[in-house]
This record gives sequence, structure tokens and C-alpha cells, in this order.
Amino acid sequence: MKDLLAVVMLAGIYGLLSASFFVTMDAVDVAFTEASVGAGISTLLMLVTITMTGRSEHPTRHKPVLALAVVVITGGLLIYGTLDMPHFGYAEAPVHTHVAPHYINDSMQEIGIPNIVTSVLASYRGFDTFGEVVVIFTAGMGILALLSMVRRREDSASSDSLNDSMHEQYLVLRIVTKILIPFILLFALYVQFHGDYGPGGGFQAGVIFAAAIILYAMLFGMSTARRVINQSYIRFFAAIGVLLYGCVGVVSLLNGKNFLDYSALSADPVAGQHLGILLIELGVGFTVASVMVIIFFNFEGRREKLQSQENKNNENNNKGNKKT
Amino acid sequence: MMDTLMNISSTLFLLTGSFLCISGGVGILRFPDFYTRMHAVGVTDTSATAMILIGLMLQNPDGLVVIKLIIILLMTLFISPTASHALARAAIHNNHKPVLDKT
Amino acid sequence: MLAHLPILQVIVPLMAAPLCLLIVRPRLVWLFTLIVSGLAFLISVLLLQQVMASGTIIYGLGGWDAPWGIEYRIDQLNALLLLIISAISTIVLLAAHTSIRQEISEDRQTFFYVLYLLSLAGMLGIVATGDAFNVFVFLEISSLSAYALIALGKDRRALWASYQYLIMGTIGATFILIGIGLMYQMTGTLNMDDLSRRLPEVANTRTVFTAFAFVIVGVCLKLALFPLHLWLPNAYAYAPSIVTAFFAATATKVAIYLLIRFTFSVFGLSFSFTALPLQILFLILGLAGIFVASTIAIYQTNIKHLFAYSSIAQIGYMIVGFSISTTTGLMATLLHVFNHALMKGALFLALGAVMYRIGSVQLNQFQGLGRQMPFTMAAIVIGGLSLIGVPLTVGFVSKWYLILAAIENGWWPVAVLILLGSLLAVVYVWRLVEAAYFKSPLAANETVKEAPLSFLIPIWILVIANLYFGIDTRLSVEVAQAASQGLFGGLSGVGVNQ
Amino acid sequence: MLLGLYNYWIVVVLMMIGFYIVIAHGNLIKKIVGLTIFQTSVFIFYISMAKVEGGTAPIIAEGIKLFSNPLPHVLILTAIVVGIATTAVGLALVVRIKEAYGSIEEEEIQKKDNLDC
Repeated sequence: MKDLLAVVMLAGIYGLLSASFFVTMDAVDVAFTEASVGAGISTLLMLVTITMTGRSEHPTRHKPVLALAVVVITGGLLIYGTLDMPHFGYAEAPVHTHVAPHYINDSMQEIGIPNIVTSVLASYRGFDTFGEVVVIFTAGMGILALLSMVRRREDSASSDSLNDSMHEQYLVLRIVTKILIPFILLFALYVQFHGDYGPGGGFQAGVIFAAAIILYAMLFGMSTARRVINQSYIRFFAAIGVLLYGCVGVVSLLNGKNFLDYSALSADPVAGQHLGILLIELGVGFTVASVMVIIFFNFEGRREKLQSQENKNNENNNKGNKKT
Repeated sequence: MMDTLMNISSTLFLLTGSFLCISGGVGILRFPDFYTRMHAVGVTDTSATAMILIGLMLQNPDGLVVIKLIIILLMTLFISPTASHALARAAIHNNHKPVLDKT
Repeated sequence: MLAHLPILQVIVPLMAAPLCLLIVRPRLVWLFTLIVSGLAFLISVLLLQQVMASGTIIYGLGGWDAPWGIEYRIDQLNALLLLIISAISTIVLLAAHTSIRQEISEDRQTFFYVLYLLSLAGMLGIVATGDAFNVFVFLEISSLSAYALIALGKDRRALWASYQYLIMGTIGATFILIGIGLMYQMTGTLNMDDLSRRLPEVANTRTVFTAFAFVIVGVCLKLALFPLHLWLPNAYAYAPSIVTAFFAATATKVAIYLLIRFTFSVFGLSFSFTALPLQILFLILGLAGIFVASTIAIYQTNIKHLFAYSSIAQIGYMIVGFSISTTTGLMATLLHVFNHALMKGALFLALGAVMYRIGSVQLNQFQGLGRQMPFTMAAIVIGGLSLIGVPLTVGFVSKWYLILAAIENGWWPVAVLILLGSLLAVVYVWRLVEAAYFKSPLAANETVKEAPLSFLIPIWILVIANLYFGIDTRLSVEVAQAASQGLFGGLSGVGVNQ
Repeated sequence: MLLGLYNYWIVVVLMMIGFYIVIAHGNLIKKIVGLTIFQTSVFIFYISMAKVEGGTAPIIAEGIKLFSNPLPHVLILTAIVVGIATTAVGLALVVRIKEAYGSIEEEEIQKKDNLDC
């Protein structure tokens, strides 16, 4: 497979297929996330990258023998390891009898939320989720450190003129998008606040919210989108999300309980848990949405810069050719 | 009586939808060029999803589920043709020529 | 607040990172970062005191008890590592502003400090946690920020080095994830303490064996153990100087910690050393690492490369101590973890100072620097002597215990080989000394002056620590001994299996 | 008897396909694609072990007694996020490498590096 576009699209399809596989495995929350990430965001990012790096792979030699040996040994070891595993779907496996029953049986009394995945995610293992938010924040910062650049006026002026010519071309798309974006945002909010009762939560909501903004930026041009969404505010929001999550923990510290013990937030422990989960999901949503936007905007910004450089180079070359 | 009728009609809708899906899949493999393939997928996909969604609505005719399904249906009716349109535009933009006669 | 120290240790730098974004001027960001890191250091000192006085501290996050929630579990080993990481980070940061101002463009400096704090918090989190999956999450925080930090280097090769590190690091982390999954499959728990109790029941299954193999390979990738070390030299050589000094002194130590934690505490001593021929395997890899890496180091002309390869060799020493797997052997490893952090911190910071003044760390640029930058070069010489293991430096202490452990076990040839390995270190350190003191300076470098104080102070803090802990070994030896005894089931009771 | 494990074997094969792409291919983007496939397969592995025969999604509702295990779901939610973060940073690096070296092929980059030395 030499065409990278096909490779990326197939990878996206793999993500979507595994998402539907997760649904049949009863992991609806995971499926939701994988669909938005594996089929959505990561495919999009790869596509943007390909537009910058070129879509065909050079036919180079590679050394398949050594790699194949490593892979066969690793795979063999894994298959060897599966031999003593409890069978697929076996209800008496240690996985289902040691820690999990506590979540299934007691989470309703202790936390009072029907979606067990949310209560484990946000409360029992809330610190993992804090780590997850920080990972996303780290990725955002890493990409800012790698790709961000100071913008000059002249660049945005040239892309404005480009913008007008685009207007005609994408008329249908633009109108449909205009109709859709409010619904997408509404759906994001629904997912955000419905996470307690059904599949969903801060992360998925953040990705969907970001998707709406990215859609807007793709169709109406980066400069328009930049005018709507200020970059430094977005950074600020990414930081606010992490801080919101952390502050919930700190408040429980100050109330004399352990870090992230939401029962310290209210007189009634269950109400405290509710409030805590609501707040941290909001924090997750903030950070994820703004980091996704940061990532996309910086990739796009690079691309615009590269293109304008190329255009300039071409112009210079043309001038040079004319002279000679 | 009502139940059986509902069941039968829902099954019919679901079956038609699935058949359309498969025919779309066959089309994408068998048709000669980009535009006809896209036509195969674009048309069948929209109608197949609609069929399946209606079938599902008939399965559970009361409650919140129907409203959700209707919203999904509306969304697909919007998005799917737009996506086909965008694809076709992009193809023309990149000078993909349709295969007009193939002997 | 004292009861909350374990969590404060991690969340103070973690929450300070987003706060940095709200401060505009790089100088203020630097000051803020320095204060936060100092605070973390203070907390780690208090924690160490607390642990030495009263034994293992357990802290349940979210108020949930262990197997259901995540817990932090600080024993002597963790406390020692926390101390090393936060201390090195604080000292290195002292020099950061001067160096970073020169090496990184102004609009990226804030991101540098944010990423630095995240990386610090990630490492502290890995060490403090008592939950296997939480290890993975924090491992990724620290690695992701490490990739970005390394890529900030000026040379374009920094990008390529960072990419390679990203691929290797992610493969390593995914292997660890597979290992944790297999362990979870057999025991139904993720808590390390709980795992150590439930694993012996299923110890002779093939699944647990595979889990062990995957965790070990994954950790060794992060550790840059000899045949898996390929990502390390370039990553260290082309990263910004401050980043190199910080990572060289801490990142591999965290991986060593993970190795010790998983083999001794989680899987248990008797399982770890019978399931795989781990002792022989690590002994051979460790010794091979010492000799191959030291030999490659001799032929390097980029001094950062040279010391990066020397780091791989030093990891070899730690692994040899680990493979001896007696209390003394493990103690030697822990001592070397502590001591190596001091030496490499000093050496790479001094190289950072040279980089600051000259802009390159090629060997020929060092000619005559002994007279032009006397304090910096003296620091490099003392650090080098410490690497060799000359008496009165810390290097001597850890090698002494290492050889002692080998002899105690009756492994005479190993002791001899360790000594021979040190001779190779003499060669590569000598090449640098020769250039610096016995050659006349390059024409281009005649006006070079001594490094600024903001460099000299942290460098010499580390150098004096090198000498001090080489003479007064009470503190380091006591803690290392307590930690290794704890791992062998003496004091804290972690990881006692039949 | 061993058929109860078939699910895991398929997952192992998928994992190894991803792993092979990472280590054998020279194109930087393909390596990252391989990495995503590798990680996604590990996610499938985790989710498979959460499944209980006859269970439903772990959302408490009336009349349902048997649930699949929620804990691996939580872990994988976190791991997916970690995965996308790694992919994003990796792709950003690829973009910068392309700018600096003018190529995204491992061999060509290494050739250019050797020239520099």
C-alpha cells in the first residue's frame, strides 16, 4: 500500500469497526470514545499531516526479516500466555469476581449514578481520569511548543482573499454546516450532562464540541475561525479545565478529606458525589474541547504557512525564469 | 394483531434496508469509475439508513427512542447527500474524468 | 496538612503547570517553576523523614479503600526516589533561565516550563503511586512531555531523536499496558499490594509468566537497557542542555524504580527470579552494556554523546547490582541510582554551561578550556572522577558496595569485570581532560569567559554533594539499606511472599 | 475446549500486525498508523476480558441483573485518550521533521544525518 491516503482511511475504518465491536462487547462508553477518536480526530489529524508531507510513500527497502522475527516471538509469547486465561465471557473469571462486583453492587448506594462506568471513572478511579486530563493537556502544550508560531499580519490578509474564492465553491457545504453546527453543539452539551445516566461524559462531549468548531474552521477558512475563537482564550480554557478538576480535589483536601473525595463537597455524601462528578466532567470537557481545537488550529496554521511559502517560492522562480 | 402487523412491517423495512446496504457495497466494488461508485453508495446509503431507522422505530413505537431515531434520520438525510456532493466536487476539482464508455 | 503530603507531592507541580500559562513573562514563569519545584523538594524531604520514622504511608485517593480506589503508597524506596527527582529538578532549574533564554525562542519558553513541570509531576506520580494502571497514566504524562521537551532542541536531529524516542517509548508503554492487562486478567485487581497477595495463587500459570515478560521488556525499553538503548544517545545529545541534565539524572532512575517495584514487590522475589532466568540474563546484559557502551563512548567526539553512552554503561552497573539480588546488591543499585543522579546532573549541567559559552560540545572545542573556564572544567573533572569511582567521590561508594555484593555472592569474575569497566571510564574521561588542560585553546574561543554564576552555583551544589556523600555516607547508605531491606521483606512488609 | 479463547487469538494477530507496521516500515506516518492499530488492538483485548456471557452494558436499570465488568471500560477510556495524545504529538513531530529534512522516510533522514556528522 503506497498511497498514504488509503492507509489513513483504512486506519480510520479500523477505528470505526473496533468501535462497533466495543458495542457488541457491552462497552458503550468506550465505543463512543473510540468512534469519536479513532475514526474521527486521529483520522482527521493524519489527513492534515498528509496534506503537508505528501501522500505517496517512497518505495524503500525495509528489513522485514528481523522485524518479522520480533513480531512472531512476541505474538507467540502472547498466544502462549492466553492458554491459561479464563475463557471469553466466562462469568466466574477472577476479573469478574474480585473488585468489579463491588462497583456493580454498591455504586448505586455510594454514588447514586446509574452509569457504573461513569461512577468508577469519575469517583473510584477519579485520579486516573485526572491523569488523563493532564495527558491531553500535555499533548496540547507539546503541540503548541512544536508547531505554534507568531503570526504576521500579511499572512492573514492573503488568506482573506483566498477565502472569498472559496465561498462560491463550497456553497452547499457551507449552508448545511451552518444548519448543523447548532445541533452538534447541542448534542455535545447533551452528552456532557447526560453522562451520569447513559453513555457519554466530558471527554466525548469535548471531542464533539471541538468537532463543531473544527468543521466551522475547515469550511469558513482559518482566518474567519481565528476571528471567532481567540487563540489565547483557548489556551486559557485548556488550563482552566485542568485547574477546575484539580480544585475540586483541593477543596476536598481543605475540607479535611482526602484528595478528590467528593463527599466532602456537601453535607450529604451522595449529593457531594453528584456535585463532584458534575464539576470534574465539566473540567474534562473544557480541557478536551480546547486542546482538540488547539491541536487542529496549530496543524492548520503550519499548513497555511507552508503553502504561502511555497507560493512565494513559485513566484520567485517564475520571476527568475522570466528574466533569464 | 396490531403487534404482528408492526413486526412484519418492521422486518420488511429492516430487510429492505439491509439489502440496499449490500447492493451499495456490491456497487462500490463493481462499478467502473469514481462517479458511478459514489452514486451507488450515496443513493443506497441514504435510503438504506432511512429504511433501517424506520424499521427500528416500528420495533419500539412509543417513548423517547422514536424521537431520537427521528432526529438521527433527519441528520442523515442532511449529511449523507452533502457528503456525496462534497466528494463529487472534490473529484471534479482534482480532474477525475468519468469513464464514459467501456467496451 | 501533613497527612496529605503524599498527594501534595504530585499535585503541586501538576497543578502549577496550567497556572504557568496564566503568567506572561518568561522570567516570572521561571521563578514560579523554581518555587514550585523547591516546594516539591521540601515535601519530599518531609516525606522521607516521616517514612524513616514511622514506616510505610498509605493514602487512599478519593477516600476509597485500596483495591477499589487508587492508593498512594510511600515506603523508603519511593521516598528516596521522590527525593532524588525533586532535588535534581530544583537544582537544574536554578540554571534553567540563563540556558533556556539562549537555546529556546522566547515565545516557546513558557511552554518549556509547563512541559518541564508536567514531566516532573509525571515522574513523581509514577514513583508515588501504588496502582499498576496509574503507573501507566503517569508514565505517559512524563513521556509525552519528554518527547516535546527533547524536540525543542535547536538541532534538527533533536526532532528525529524525539520521534524515535516516541516510537520506542510508546511501544514500551503499550507492552507495560499488555502486561498489566494480563495480570488483571488473572487476579482481578490493579492495586500493587493486592496484586502481590493474589499473584502467588496463580503464579504457575502461563498467563502470569507472559505478563511478567511483557512488563519487564516494556520497562527495559524505557530503561534503555543495553540492546534496547538505541533511542537514548541522540535524545540526550540534541535536547536542550537543561532537559538533558534533568532527564539524564532522573528519567532512567524512574524506570529502574519500576523494574525493582514490579519484580520485588508486585511479582515477588521468588517468582521473579525463578520464572525467567532473570539473574543470568540481567547479569549478562548489564555487563555487556557496561563494556559496549563504554567502548562506544571512547570514540565519541560529541561530549554529550559521550556522556549519554556513559549513562547506558552506568545503567549496566545498576542492572548488575539488581541481578545479584541480595540485600547488598540491591542496596548498591539504589546507591548508584542516587549517586549517578548527582554525577550526571553535575556533568550535564557543566556541559550546558560550555554550550552556553561556546555553543557546541564537540571535543575539539574543549581545548584549553581548563584555563578559560576553570570552575566549570573542575566540576567536569570531579564528575568524571566520580564516574570512574575514585575514592572520596560518590562513585566510589556505590562501586564499593557493588563489588562487595558480588564477592559476598561468590561472583569473583563479576567483581573483576566491574573494575575493568571502570578502566574504560578512565579512558573516556581522560580524553576530555587531555583536551581541556593540555592543549592550547582554539583561536575562535580565546575570548571565552567563565560561565555565569547562575550556572556555577547549581553545578557546584551538585559537585559538593558528589564529594560530601562520598565521604559522609551515612544518609544515603542508611536510606538505601532501609529501602532494600524493606523490599526483601524486612521492615515495611511490601512484597512478602513465601 | 480451546475455542473459548479464539477471541484473544484474533486480538493477538491484530496487535502483531500493528506492531509489525511500526517496526518494519520506514515511512513515519505509516509507523504512527501502525502504532494506533497496535494500541487499538490492546484496547480490544481489554474490552474482551470485560465481557460476561449474557451480560449487558454496565448501566443500572430495572430488571437487569448481569452486567459486564465496568473496570476495563474505565481503563480503556483513559488509554484511548492517552493514545490520541501520543498520536497527535507524533504527527506534530512528523510535520516538523518534514520541514527540517524534507522527507518522511526513515532511510533518507538517516542518510542526511550521517552527512551532517
